[in-house]
Amino acid sequence: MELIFKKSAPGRRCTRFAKSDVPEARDLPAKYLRIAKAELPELSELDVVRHFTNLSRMNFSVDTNFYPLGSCTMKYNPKFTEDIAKLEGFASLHPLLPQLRLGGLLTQGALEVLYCMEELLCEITGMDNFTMQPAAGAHGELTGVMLIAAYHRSKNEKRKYILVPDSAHGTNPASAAIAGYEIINIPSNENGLMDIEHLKEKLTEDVAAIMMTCPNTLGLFETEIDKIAKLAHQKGALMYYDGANLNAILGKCRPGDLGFDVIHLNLHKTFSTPHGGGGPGAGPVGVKKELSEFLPVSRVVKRDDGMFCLDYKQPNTIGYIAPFYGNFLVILKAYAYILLLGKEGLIRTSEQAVLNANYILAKLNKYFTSPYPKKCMHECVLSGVNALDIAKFLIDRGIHPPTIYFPLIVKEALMIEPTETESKETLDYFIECMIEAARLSKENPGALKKAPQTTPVGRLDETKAARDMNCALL
Amino acid sequence: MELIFKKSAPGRRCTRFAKSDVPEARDLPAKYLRIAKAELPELSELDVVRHFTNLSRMNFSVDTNFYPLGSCTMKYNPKFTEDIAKLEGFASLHPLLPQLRLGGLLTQGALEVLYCMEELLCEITGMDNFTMQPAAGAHGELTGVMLIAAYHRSKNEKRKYILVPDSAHGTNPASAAIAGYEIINIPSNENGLMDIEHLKEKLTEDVAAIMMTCPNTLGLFETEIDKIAKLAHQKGALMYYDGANLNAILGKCRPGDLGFDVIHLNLHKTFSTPHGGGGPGAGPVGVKKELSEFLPVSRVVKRDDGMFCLDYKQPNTIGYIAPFYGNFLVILKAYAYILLLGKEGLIRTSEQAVLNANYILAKLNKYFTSPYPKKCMHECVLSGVNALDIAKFLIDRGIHPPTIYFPLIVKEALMIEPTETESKETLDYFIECMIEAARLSKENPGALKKAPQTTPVGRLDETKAARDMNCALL
Amino acid sequence: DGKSEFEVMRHLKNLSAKNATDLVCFVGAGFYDHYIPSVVDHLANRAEFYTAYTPYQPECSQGTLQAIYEYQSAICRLTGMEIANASLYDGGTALYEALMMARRITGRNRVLVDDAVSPIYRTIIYSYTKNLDIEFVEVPVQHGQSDRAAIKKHLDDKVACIILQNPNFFGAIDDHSDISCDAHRVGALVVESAYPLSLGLLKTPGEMGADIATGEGQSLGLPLSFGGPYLGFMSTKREFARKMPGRVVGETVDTNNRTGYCLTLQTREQHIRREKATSNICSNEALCALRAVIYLSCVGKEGLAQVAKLNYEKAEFAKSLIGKIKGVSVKKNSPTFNEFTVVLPRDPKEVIAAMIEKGFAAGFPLTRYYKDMENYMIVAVTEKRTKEEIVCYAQSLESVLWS
Amino acid sequence: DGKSEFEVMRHLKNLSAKNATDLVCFVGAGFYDHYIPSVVDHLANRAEFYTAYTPYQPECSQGTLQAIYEYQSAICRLTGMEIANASLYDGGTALYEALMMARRITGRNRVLVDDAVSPIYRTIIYSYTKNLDIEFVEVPVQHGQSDRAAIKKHLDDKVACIILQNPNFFGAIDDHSDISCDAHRVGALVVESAYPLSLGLLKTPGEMGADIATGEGQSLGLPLSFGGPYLGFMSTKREFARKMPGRVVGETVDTNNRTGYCLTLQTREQHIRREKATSNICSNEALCALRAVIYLSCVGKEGLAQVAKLNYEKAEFAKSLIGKIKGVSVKKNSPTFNEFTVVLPRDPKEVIAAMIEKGFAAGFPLTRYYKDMENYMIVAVTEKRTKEEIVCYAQSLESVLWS
Ligand SMILES: Cc1ncc(COP(=O)(O)O)c(C=O)c1O
Ligand SMILES: Cc1ncc(COP(=O)(O)O)c(C=O)c1O
Repeated sequence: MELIFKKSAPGRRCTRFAKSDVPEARDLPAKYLRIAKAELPELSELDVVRHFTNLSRMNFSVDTNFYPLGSCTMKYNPKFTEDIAKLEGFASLHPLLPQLRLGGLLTQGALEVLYCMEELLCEITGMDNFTMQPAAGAHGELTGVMLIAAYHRSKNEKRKYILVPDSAHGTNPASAAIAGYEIINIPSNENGLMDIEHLKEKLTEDVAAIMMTCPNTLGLFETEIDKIAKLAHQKGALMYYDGANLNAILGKCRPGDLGFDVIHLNLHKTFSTPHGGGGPGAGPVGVKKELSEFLPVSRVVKRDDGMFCLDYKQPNTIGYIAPFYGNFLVILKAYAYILLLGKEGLIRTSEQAVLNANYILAKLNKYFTSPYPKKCMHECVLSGVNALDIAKFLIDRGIHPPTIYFPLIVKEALMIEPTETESKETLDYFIECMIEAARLSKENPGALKKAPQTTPVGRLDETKAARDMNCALL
Repeated sequence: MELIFKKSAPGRRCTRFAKSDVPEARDLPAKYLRIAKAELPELSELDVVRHFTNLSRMNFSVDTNFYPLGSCTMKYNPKFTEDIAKLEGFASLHPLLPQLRLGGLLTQGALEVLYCMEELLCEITGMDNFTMQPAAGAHGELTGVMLIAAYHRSKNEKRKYILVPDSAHGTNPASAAIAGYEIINIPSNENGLMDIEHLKEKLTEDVAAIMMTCPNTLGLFETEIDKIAKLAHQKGALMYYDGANLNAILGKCRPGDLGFDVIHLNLHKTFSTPHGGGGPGAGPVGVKKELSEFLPVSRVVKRDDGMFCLDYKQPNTIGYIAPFYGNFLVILKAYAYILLLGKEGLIRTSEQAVLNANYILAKLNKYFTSPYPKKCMHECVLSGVNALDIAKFLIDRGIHPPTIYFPLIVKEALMIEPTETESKETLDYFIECMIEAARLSKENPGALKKAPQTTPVGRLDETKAARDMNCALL
Repeated sequence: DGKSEFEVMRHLKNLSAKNATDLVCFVGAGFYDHYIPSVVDHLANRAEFYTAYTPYQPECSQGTLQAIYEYQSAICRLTGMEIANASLYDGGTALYEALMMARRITGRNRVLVDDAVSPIYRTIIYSYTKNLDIEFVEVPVQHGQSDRAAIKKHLDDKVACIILQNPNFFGAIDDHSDISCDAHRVGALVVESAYPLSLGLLKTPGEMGADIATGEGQSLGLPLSFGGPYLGFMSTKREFARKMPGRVVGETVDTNNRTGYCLTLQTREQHIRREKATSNICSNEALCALRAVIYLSCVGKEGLAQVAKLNYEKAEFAKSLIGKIKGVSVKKNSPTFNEFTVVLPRDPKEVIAAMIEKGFAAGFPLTRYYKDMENYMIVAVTEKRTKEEIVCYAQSLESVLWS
Repeated sequence: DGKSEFEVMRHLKNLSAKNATDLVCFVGAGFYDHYIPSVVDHLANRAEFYTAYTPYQPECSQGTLQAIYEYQSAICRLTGMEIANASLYDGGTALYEALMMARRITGRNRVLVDDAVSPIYRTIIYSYTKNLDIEFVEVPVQHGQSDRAAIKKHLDDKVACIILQNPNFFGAIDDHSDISCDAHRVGALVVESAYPLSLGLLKTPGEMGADIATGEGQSLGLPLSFGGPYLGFMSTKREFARKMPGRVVGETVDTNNRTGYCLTLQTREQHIRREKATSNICSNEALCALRAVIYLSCVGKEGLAQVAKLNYEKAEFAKSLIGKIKGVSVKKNSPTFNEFTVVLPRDPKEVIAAMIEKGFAAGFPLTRYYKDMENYMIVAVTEKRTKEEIVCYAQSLESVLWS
């Protein structure tokens, strides 16, 4: 579709503001003014609406398509949580209000949401405290690593390394590196789990933490997780839990009970807030009580009289990692989701998520290489002949492709996370398409190469994109 | 797509209700109960959402396509009016509240909307009073004809006929017939206007009213409208104005000033409330003061103390034509629209609507037969080689076809109403497609017959539909 | 002159704030405060649905067409009938259309009307037919239900139809099967006005032998909206399809034999038949019908039964509390669904005013329509009312009456 | 245990009602009560936008991709820069990313920070860099604007960048062109944190010679939301593109030479580069960026200028009234946009509490962040504030102070 800037016509207006009801003010000195008006498009309301409505129609999305994008938990998000996030008492609330005297009284509902959410997440994960502030999973990781650094600093230790399995999500090493650590990669063994011997080798007193995802990105539960945790703790290292895959174990086991010290959750994955085409998310971080004193300020506390307020007096805090209290509206949606499901509902969630993934694995096992052919947790990883071709073929069948070429340690990986909200009928349709893709990739690979053909554009020249670096119409 | 009933799977649930918090009640006697539960589909929320979201994507609509459906005024509707209709104080208000003592106090905002809307419509049309109750244009017509009958009855006359031009919308004769009148059709002359000689012939003292649309469905303004009105009034007949085409004359002239006694408006056309895939609309009826006493009850009145209340004491009323006060939320949106535009905006509306139609007429004149090649008002009627083929061709170009085969008096009619909200760029694209269609229909009519090809289904077997009468999955 | 969106919005927010938003609602009388699942709004707000119009061009309107076909199917399943139209304006005009249809089918001009049919609807049908040659016979109620003997007395081969309602305006439930038998024996039709949500539980018009079912669809996912837009539904037997008013969608196939949907039986309609059409209706309540089918898909088979049962149980609970208040009696001659008749020791109009000050819309006084029912009011209790609210209602009523 | 949608909704409506909804807002401090055109919500609520994820598969994500490309273009045009990323979490973390980027580009470790950069953001950048080897130099403000002399004193070839903000936290407007010149002379970069709505009127970071522009996009169609989700934007010069953090969408062609959009420069990112990535960011604020580009499309070229002017004029009007109140002075050493500093005769904390009781969120006390500014508060006035509200504010302030 034509770019919106090209649809501009001088003089057209969409939003009109009320005429000024105050006296004209003296013009600002010219040196403070921009030379020419910003070249934004001039459009009617219809122009804007038709443009973006038709753009939206060029997307696949959970509401329109099966979207088994591995590691992203593209579950269906109950609609009413959107309504809640639009309630004026939440959506229009100024974040500085609780920092004004008497203003806190007028934010009690919002603070209660944050407080209750922290309690719920502690209960779900077995941690002692949470900060709701991180805006996404990676942001949570960075916060978590900063907490780990603060912990060691408080012990007057300056440890240098963080250990990360080679199956880890890219954000883990990136977050640790950005926080100032060096990364040591731990390879996976032939079962797709952490190679403990290798771990032992690297696990020195200079290691600040091990960052793990459990189940890992192969969809496998680390069977020796307690052993790993014990080893780490023996060396004074902390255990970090990347909670992106919590959907697999909700209500079944708690990272806190498995020996983890720090955890981040992806509310936009496990707790069902929509992914927004790439965000916003929320990545709350939970810690065991030994680390609570380091949590970022402010902290929401409940006074004896039942009032909620913000506590900034945390001498050992790592400081401020967000302007306020986190992506509040995202947290709010997740809170509503948890209340809706309740404990039983959360347990059913993980059971169904794991069942759905195993159903797919069982049905597709014989058509694809399954690098680790055991049972999986909430997602399974298959290896295709050509993952990219299969992905594009699925698009033509109305299915959003699985995550491909990740984890990096599996060749031609197809990482499939069906989630609990999809029906057997949908899974069966997906399985049927996958089998057809497998057949075609043997019998007629050329046909696959032409896919997708039903989309507004076919395969794109990504090299040209990177070379031209045309990233804005200036 | 598969029918929603076929997607049902036993045990699946979308909406869950709270468990009962009251004691169990004794079962109702079996003879009052249905034998088996209604076979509604059993679905998850995702099933429901994906089904209807994907269904919606199979529609053309104003927000996604140019939609120049003649006589329907498919203008773009400002989005904020949708928000207003969702305000709880309007959307959740029980209509019986003003009929309870003290309840009226709690509906003052809603009653004010109705009252102000009546005043605005009087000002816009030059009538003396309005009832907001009719739910659509045809409903307004029926109400209007009932008012006409009551008027004549009050004069102790029982007139038998209503005159309707052959270019009239089908609802006009249908409404008059249903109300108990016989219809006399008046043919159009070679200029597409009412044949006055013929009219004079039929215009006896037994004629209750003449129903006219002005501009008429050919998009032409009846140049002798004052003469027609005078003739009618001389015979004691009333003049009825079908206001579906008011968009053409907004702010330019007022039916009340042209000699009309009764008028209905289509708020869902002229006043920009969305068409909802076929409704709801609102068809308020305005009358000159001689007919005000017959208006349906209740009437919204403003007391001296500024309070609004409902008046049921209208001895000569035609009675109750709706359960309450009309399609309130539709009226509300139209009210917001009128406030947004103001007088100037309404005038610009008709100017632009007429300009757009004439632009199309001027550009397409040489490619199509224009039965009445003068200037048109808000819409133009062309005659194609094969209106149906052209319509289907336009679909493949992403344009909703004009109204076809209407008015009946033009062969292969294409009735094009672009409305004021469409840009020149859009009109040019439409013109380009129409010219291509005209060319193809000469050079390669077979190609046109295959259209549309870009839609979920091609041309449908309508005969089979009527024969099979498969109108429900039982 | 013109105003900005912000100014108009502010003005209308102010007006909206002048209306009640926190009255606890026990008023029904045909229009009920039911819960609307969030999904209904989200889906009905799809621009492709609400900014389209009547699907004259089926190839680019399959969304609307299939949804209407599904709506028609759901209405048939709900009412136990064979064919339904795409919607009429509201329950009252639907009833008017039904009697006009009965008249067309039978060629007769007399109509029996049960006195317990909503007086709001009865006034409507009388208004519309004032210029027509129709004779109405109102049959008074006996112990809150339809009076069989009186009906029989009036039933003969002059009668086009008999109009009934279940539950009736007093809230009473009935089984009209015997009346249908009697009517059919003399060639008269039975028109049953139904409360669709109650059909999660109650005997259907079809099961009772009705020929035409109509009613107000507001309970199926439509907000109360101060009176509209609402949804008139109509379903009937297959044999009467061509006499039915309104748009109808049918299933068919395209040139490649793919299933598709289109408007059908259009030769009954005004745009083809003009003055000979079965009705003048053109724009209808399509978006409301869409809401209804989405609502019915959301609650589903089990949910509709559940919500109907909740309504029944909550009303029974309310009855039990209200019946205990000194001087107040609850009418018990027939079972009820979610609405019932209460006799107060004082003029209900005053009592209702006093209850409004306590935050309740307490009920609807019957005297407005039934002159001899001076101290009567009808009270409705939906699934949205909590036990707490019901208890509080009863306490408030007692205190209004006795302190 | 689990609850029904209706119950959860009721619970959260109750909580929501405990929060302020009718305070008239004069608080800014970087987060403003601007009008959001209705269209923004309607379009951002399209399910295909908000239930999709990062557009890894471009063919079935062109909607999101083109929208981001358009967002990037709009940000470039707004800030006067050449390339922008697809979003960062918020204005504070964007500033942190900017300084990390400057460090990568220059290989230097000293950062000058203007003291009038939002203290909310300054605390953030200090927190993130605690474990890193970065030396911060805070440069105090001179007469409300950046202190040229002090900056010059600290500028040398050890400095990675200097961080500025316009308008600054006190509301003052500046032209930082001269500082950019000085910085570039020693090879240091200039990072400018901007208030995007003010750029309808004010000199752009690009025009001032900044190398990296960042800021909080909340003013572009995002509700205040009690602190989030917000939108960090970042734009820079083309030469620095490969050092920029975050997702970037680029234009390209498909196999049939049709224009299309895809994620590009991914080799900078964590999912490819892991510990060597330019940032760890993965999920960002895409939907907020979508809102911003819709907002900017709605207001357009003229509208943005108009709304910026309205903000300026209303603030000037408020200044004129507030300045007349006995004992109150408005800081006037530099021009301001829509926020300004007021010196009260009493502790602003008390005054603000008293104003809350009168229905106003009156401003933000500076002493929270600037110890020596005890009686100072900043007051923001947006286009939403009517003359009436401003007059009433001034009257209330006077009465709080003097009666
Ligand atoms: C395993 C894992 N960890 C971390 C992340 C990063 O989370 P976010 O995208 O919210 O920053 C992801 C996201 O895909 C993930 O799958
Ligand atoms: C000229 C004319 N009159 C009357 C009507 C009937 O209006 P409604 O569809 O609202 O009943 C229409 C609708 O298309 C029309 O175009």
